[in-house]
Amino acid sequence: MRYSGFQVIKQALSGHKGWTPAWRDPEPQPHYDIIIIGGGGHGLATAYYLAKEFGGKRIAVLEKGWIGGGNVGRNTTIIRSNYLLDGNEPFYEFSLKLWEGLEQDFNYNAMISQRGILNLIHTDAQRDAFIRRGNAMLLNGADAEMLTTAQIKKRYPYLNTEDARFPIKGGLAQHRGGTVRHDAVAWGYARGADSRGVDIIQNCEVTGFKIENGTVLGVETSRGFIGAGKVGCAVAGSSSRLMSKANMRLPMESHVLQAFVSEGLKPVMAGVVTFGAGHFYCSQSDKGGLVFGGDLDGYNSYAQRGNLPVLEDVCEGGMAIFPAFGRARLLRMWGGVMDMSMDGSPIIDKTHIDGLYFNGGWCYGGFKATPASGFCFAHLLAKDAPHPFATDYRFDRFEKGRMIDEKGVGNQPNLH
Amino acid sequence: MTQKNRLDGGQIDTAIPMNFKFDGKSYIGYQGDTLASALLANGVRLMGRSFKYHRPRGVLSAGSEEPNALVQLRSGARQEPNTRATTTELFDGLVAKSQNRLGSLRFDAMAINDRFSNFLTAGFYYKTFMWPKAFWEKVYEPIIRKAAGLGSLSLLDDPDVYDKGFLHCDLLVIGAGPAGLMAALTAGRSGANVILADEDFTFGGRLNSETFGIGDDAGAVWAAGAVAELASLPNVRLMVRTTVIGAFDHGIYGAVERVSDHVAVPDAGKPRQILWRIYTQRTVLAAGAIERPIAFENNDRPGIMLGSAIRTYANRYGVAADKRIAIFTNNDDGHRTAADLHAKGVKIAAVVDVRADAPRSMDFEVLHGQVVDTKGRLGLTFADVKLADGTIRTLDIGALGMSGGWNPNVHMTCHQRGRPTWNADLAAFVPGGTLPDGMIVAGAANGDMSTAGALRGGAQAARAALGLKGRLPKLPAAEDAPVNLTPFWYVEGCSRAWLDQQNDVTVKDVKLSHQEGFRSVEHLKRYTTLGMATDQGKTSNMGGLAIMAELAGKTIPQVGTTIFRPPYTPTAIGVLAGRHRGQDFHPKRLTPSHTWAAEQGAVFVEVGNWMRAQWFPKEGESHWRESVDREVLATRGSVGVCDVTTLGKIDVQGVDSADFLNKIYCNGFAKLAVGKVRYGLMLREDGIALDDGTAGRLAEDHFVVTTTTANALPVYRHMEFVRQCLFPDMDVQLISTTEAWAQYAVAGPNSRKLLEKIVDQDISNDAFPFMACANITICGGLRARLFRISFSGELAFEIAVPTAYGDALMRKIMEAGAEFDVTPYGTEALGVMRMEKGHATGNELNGTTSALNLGMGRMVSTAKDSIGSVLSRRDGMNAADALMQVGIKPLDLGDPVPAGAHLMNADGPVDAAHDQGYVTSACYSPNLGHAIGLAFIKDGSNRIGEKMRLVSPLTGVDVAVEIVSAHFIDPKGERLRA
Amino acid sequence: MHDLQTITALGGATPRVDVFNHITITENDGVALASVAARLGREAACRKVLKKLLGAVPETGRAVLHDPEAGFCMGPDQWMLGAPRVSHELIADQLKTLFGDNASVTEQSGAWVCFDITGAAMRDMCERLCAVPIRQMVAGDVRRTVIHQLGCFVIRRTADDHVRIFGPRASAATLHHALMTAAASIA
Amino acid sequence: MIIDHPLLGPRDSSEFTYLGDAKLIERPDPDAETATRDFYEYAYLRDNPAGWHEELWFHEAGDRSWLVVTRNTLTHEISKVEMARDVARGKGRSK
Repeated sequence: MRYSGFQVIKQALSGHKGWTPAWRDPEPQPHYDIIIIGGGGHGLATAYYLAKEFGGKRIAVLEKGWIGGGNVGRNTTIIRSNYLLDGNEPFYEFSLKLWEGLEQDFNYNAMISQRGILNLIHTDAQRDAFIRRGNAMLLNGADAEMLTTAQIKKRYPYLNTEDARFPIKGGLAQHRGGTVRHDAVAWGYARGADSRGVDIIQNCEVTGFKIENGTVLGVETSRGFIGAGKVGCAVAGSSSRLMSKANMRLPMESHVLQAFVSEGLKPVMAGVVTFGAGHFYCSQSDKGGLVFGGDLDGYNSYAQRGNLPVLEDVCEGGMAIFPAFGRARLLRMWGGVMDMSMDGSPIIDKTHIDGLYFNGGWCYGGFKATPASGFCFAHLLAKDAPHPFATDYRFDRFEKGRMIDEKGVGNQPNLH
Repeated sequence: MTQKNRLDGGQIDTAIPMNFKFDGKSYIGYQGDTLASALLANGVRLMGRSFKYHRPRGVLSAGSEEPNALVQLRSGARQEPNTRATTTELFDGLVAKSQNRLGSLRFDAMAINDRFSNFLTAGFYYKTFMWPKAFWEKVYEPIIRKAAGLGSLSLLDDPDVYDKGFLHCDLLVIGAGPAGLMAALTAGRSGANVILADEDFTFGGRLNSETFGIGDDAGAVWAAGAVAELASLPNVRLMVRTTVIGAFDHGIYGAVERVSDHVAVPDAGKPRQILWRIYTQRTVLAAGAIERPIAFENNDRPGIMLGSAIRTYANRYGVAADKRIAIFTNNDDGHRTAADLHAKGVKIAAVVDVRADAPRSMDFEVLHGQVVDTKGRLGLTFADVKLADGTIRTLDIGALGMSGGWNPNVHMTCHQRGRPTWNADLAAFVPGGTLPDGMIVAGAANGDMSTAGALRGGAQAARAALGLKGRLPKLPAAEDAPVNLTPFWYVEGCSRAWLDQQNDVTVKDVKLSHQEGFRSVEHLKRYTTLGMATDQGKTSNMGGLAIMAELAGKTIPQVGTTIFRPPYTPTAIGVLAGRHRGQDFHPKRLTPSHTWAAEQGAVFVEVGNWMRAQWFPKEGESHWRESVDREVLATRGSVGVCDVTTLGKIDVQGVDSADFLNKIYCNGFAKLAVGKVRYGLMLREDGIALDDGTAGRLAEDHFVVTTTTANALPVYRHMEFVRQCLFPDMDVQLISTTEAWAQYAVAGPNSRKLLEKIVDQDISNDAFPFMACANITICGGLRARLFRISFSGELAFEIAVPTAYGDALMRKIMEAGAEFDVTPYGTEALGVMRMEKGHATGNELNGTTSALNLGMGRMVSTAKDSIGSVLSRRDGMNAADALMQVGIKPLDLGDPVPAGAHLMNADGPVDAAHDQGYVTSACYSPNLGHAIGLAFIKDGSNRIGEKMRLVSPLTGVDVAVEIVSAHFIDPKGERLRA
Repeated sequence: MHDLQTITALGGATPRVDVFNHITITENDGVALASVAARLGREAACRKVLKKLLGAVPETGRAVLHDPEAGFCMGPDQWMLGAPRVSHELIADQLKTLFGDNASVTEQSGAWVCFDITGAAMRDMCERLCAVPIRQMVAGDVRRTVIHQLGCFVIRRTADDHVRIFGPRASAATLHHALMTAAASIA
Repeated sequence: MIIDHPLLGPRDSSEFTYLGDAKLIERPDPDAETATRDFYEYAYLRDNPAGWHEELWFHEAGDRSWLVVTRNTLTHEISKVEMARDVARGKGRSK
């Protein structure tokens, strides 16, 4: 069924009787050409693009719980392409361009709204680094603008510029950055993939791989063995757990990142603001909640919850730049399990096992990357060659000494 | 002004009247009232509007679970949006406004949404607003955003202060109802350290809302007695107005004490609220239970509330919800409400019970039936009751109590891995799964619904928690009625029956969600927004679950439980930040010469929490560049002095110190002679530069290592890691001495002459050559350290004295240097001089640069093992076109050289694919008379003399430059050896 | 003899004293400090010297409040020793001669600011500052903890209402400000 | 979280700085034939288990000890805390 304003009115007038399920609930087939493990944003997007762009047939997405229940449903919904390094910026700009046409593409309103993202600058060294970054963005065909404190004050008059411990010396803005209704991304891709014949199989946990002389033949699941020509893994924070079933150790740690939302407030923030001198970033949802976050808790964790010190640290950062938020109330806090890689950049690559492909290591850049990640992973699965924008996301870059380290903190995942 | 619904009795003090304003109209309430009870007393039922349809809203509850009666409390900078009227203590002069309305509360223009509700069903927005593409951001979204949210922030800085605090106890008791009080008494009498916290402003919990007794007293009287006894125990801390917001790992709880929210303005110096971090061994959760509503057509009108709330308003606050009241119930508790109100002389129109075998009463009529619809635009006027025989009976009432049974308050049990389990007798979830460390649940929160059960449960929980032996002491007699309930969630065939009253989620929406395949709890919540309101679904989730279960042909537990997340109730961001805002956000570090520098009018800049003098403006200097240029020229011309105390200093002692430094630095230190200093480069194990600095050898077994200001901490941590984890048997002792010594760089051709006037020893070039170091004395005896090192490239020394003498030494240097016109210089001049010499700093050591990139590839000794040496040999880090540090000068000497600009080949495309490198740092060199820069470019060492294009599209720069050696001044280094 | 004058950590010529209801905050400028770390394999010998000097070896989490020298344990085989500055300005040199090759001695006098908190509300105030279990601490108990993001030593002195706080000297002003606000909010 | 320091007793984890997998103690032999490969695996590859995990914590705001903490990454339960220096010696590390 095609969604439209007309459809909504038509259904309303006929008592909403005509709405059908957004996606089917099929039984697993014995064999698929391609199985995608992970019904999160990246997995669903991969299946969607495989079916839509690469003529993929007989594709299944296996999800151990309910689709969209992982990081795509528990993030702070920001999209942007303000990266520095050659290996990253073209990929994230590709992703942002895909976001820009996504809703019409998959016929679902994910409320993509490009109200801009602003990185505040507090020191001269930071300005130098942001100028280098802004230039890299422009040289890659993305948008970037250096704003003066006065220009920033005009957008956010209540920003603390008077009594700031770290004075604001300007900011790097990307006006095409913004936010998206995160759940809708998973649902939109699922619906789009389903309508193109992809089987989305929920409550189907992969318990092992069937691998014979170096080739993957399928997966063992909680619902029995399912054969496959190719298997693509896109399970974010669970990557190490899953790949260990294929005896692989990954350059990766799983860490919890907390996110926070306030009670609904009348609009005060247009775009996204990030505060580099502290650990705080914030935007306001279309429902009115201030959606904010900061640093990782910092220790390996698979528990989708964090602790007090980070909550306090984040709110301290918030009060440092937005002292007017003091009387807004935190409504809910939660955590997501991040696949933190050793250089802060992802991996989209074949494994040493024929037919087994991997997508992960997104750190907390995963949500904004969803479309490009799905597209490039689909490309790799379909053509057995990396997509031009994802050529550097290789497993062997660490052994070869070709890290893509935006933050420059080295093999210390919790600092990326 | 008469309070038309005020009854006799209750825990309010009619001797203390209080004036307050709601939506500009003045009312009077009493000490002990909440804003909600006072408004009800004054006959005000309409208090707000719902989120989506802007339906009229009144109070639903009498507690912190309230989803409807949210107001904007106070005004000006203290304005608080979304404040629950039901928990707001009345104070004299209180001002509140209703929220989420366009126009007045009575005539809200946005109420038009209700007319179109049929089009605005769950998730409708996902299906439309997509065409034309541009319209989403230009038209649709602005309209949607305008409608977003409930209350407003003032957008003025929060004028109040917040504290943080830390408490330790053996037992934390959460909730001071019968179970909590009994637990605290049991534990307190045993001598254990107890904290009893309750969110309410009086202890007692439900006992304050009920009429039945404990022992020979009324429940509330017994509670007061218990509190009095607890207050007399030194080992018990009573925390009223304190909400425990979350259970975190290993027995750490967050709690917010509202110190000043019940007064107009906090006393001077006193916090508005305090965030307590409570460390406890054991916890008794006695958070009680929350009554649930019943879904029927138009069950959301002002006047329709929880039966228990009506009882609370009558018994505790002496307020009748209205003059004509009916109850709609599926259990005996509804009848209790009717009985209490009847006893207070309030007319009970009827008790409508879904059960055929419902108890009868002499005092009021009990109807076997269901409420099928209601009327009343801004407040309930009529309710239609469908009787068992199918006939409709219309009740003329202003208030209707809903009693759907009670949900144990399991919120806090879910904060870690607890997953509630289903209890069929209560038709409710009770605590289950793995509870937070050391937590025991007691009373109604544990499904023990009678008062006697609560007392018993509280006592037993405390005894279990503390491992108390002996037999349970006799407990006072109390009501022990069994729960008598027939599960009933919604009236057959209802459609616009509200489940989530704040977010306007109705039975119809849940049905649609099911129809479209959003059937798991998580999908239901996210698709319909059920339970996403400010009460986190405390009053709405169960109804939604029950309906979804029926539609899916499953049991409620099969559909799933709903997990609660911290905080227990919404918590001010201000209190979570505490004192850490404004200038107090981070600590400041001041150097020993700070006072002196301030006297000179220095401009300070932040570096790693240090406040460093950036430059020292002189009379008549209008631009910072004038000051910096003067400082640079004066230093290179004669002598300058700079406070370098902020550099990290680490004292390394022990027999194996030299071997240890050999591991830490990629270059060799074993053979460094005593009395000498050497530059050293530290790598991370991945071969990337971690930090650089110098190490001076004061004795065979004693080195002083310096780090960059910003890296002092990580470098010390790294050294301790290498010492303790990698080479545990090396005899090495480390301690930071960064703040123990005040250190000044004295640089320039006249630096030696100046210091000779201060230093007691011979520091001639022969006695104290370049890279010498020594313990010395100055001014006739003060212990000091002298290093002949140079960052500026001039003849230079760094001299250190114990910190307390730092101020005196700086003044002494200025005095002794007067004849050489000694010039203090700040970090800017320091930066200019180091760039003129091509020295790397933070901008170059950016975490991605190897020794090779810095042109120090050869420094990485292959003769010995050091941290990072192996991995720095990887191909990728030794590529032929690896970035190399070079110098940059503009071809047209008037052109700028901005840091952050990228280098392109002189002829050729300007884009990322053809990027050759970038400028790391840049400045104007007053000595050379033009801008200079340090840059990393591909294969840099082989491109000296090459003409290139320097572009910064972001800042509009595009100039021709030449690649030159990074050593702009004195490349042979003759000056520093002079 | 030299003529250089010291200033206090708060920058004054003389120490600062602030008096509130039930709380007095006194900047203590009179303590000379040096750290002593046992050399590898010389731990026993090092402890022997400590015992001779202080009458007892400060064990983990404890201080020996001895006169004129006192000391507390900083970490494994590492101690901080203090004495009146007037008599022990050269404490590091004096200790070096005492310990010889048995320990590494480092002057610390300039690295710390010292505040004495006294008064009936001392415990309430500590609860607003840091996570030490102040009500359980007895005389001679020492805790290293964090106050306003600053690593500090908290030492329960002999008097029942007295606690001593050593904090990083460069942040003396920040620490003092934190003490003042805490004192004001419990006053 | 609370880390029960072997010498100091229970301390709030916010006093500590986290490094990661305790295998970082087992620095490979730099002179081995396979040194480059060994160091790559040492520096970059992790088991990253969902369950018990031995990890390194530094008592930054305490006694500056490095600790090996055995912690469950699913539940955050801590079963063992040791001085890293002892663990390192136990693994045969010396000078």
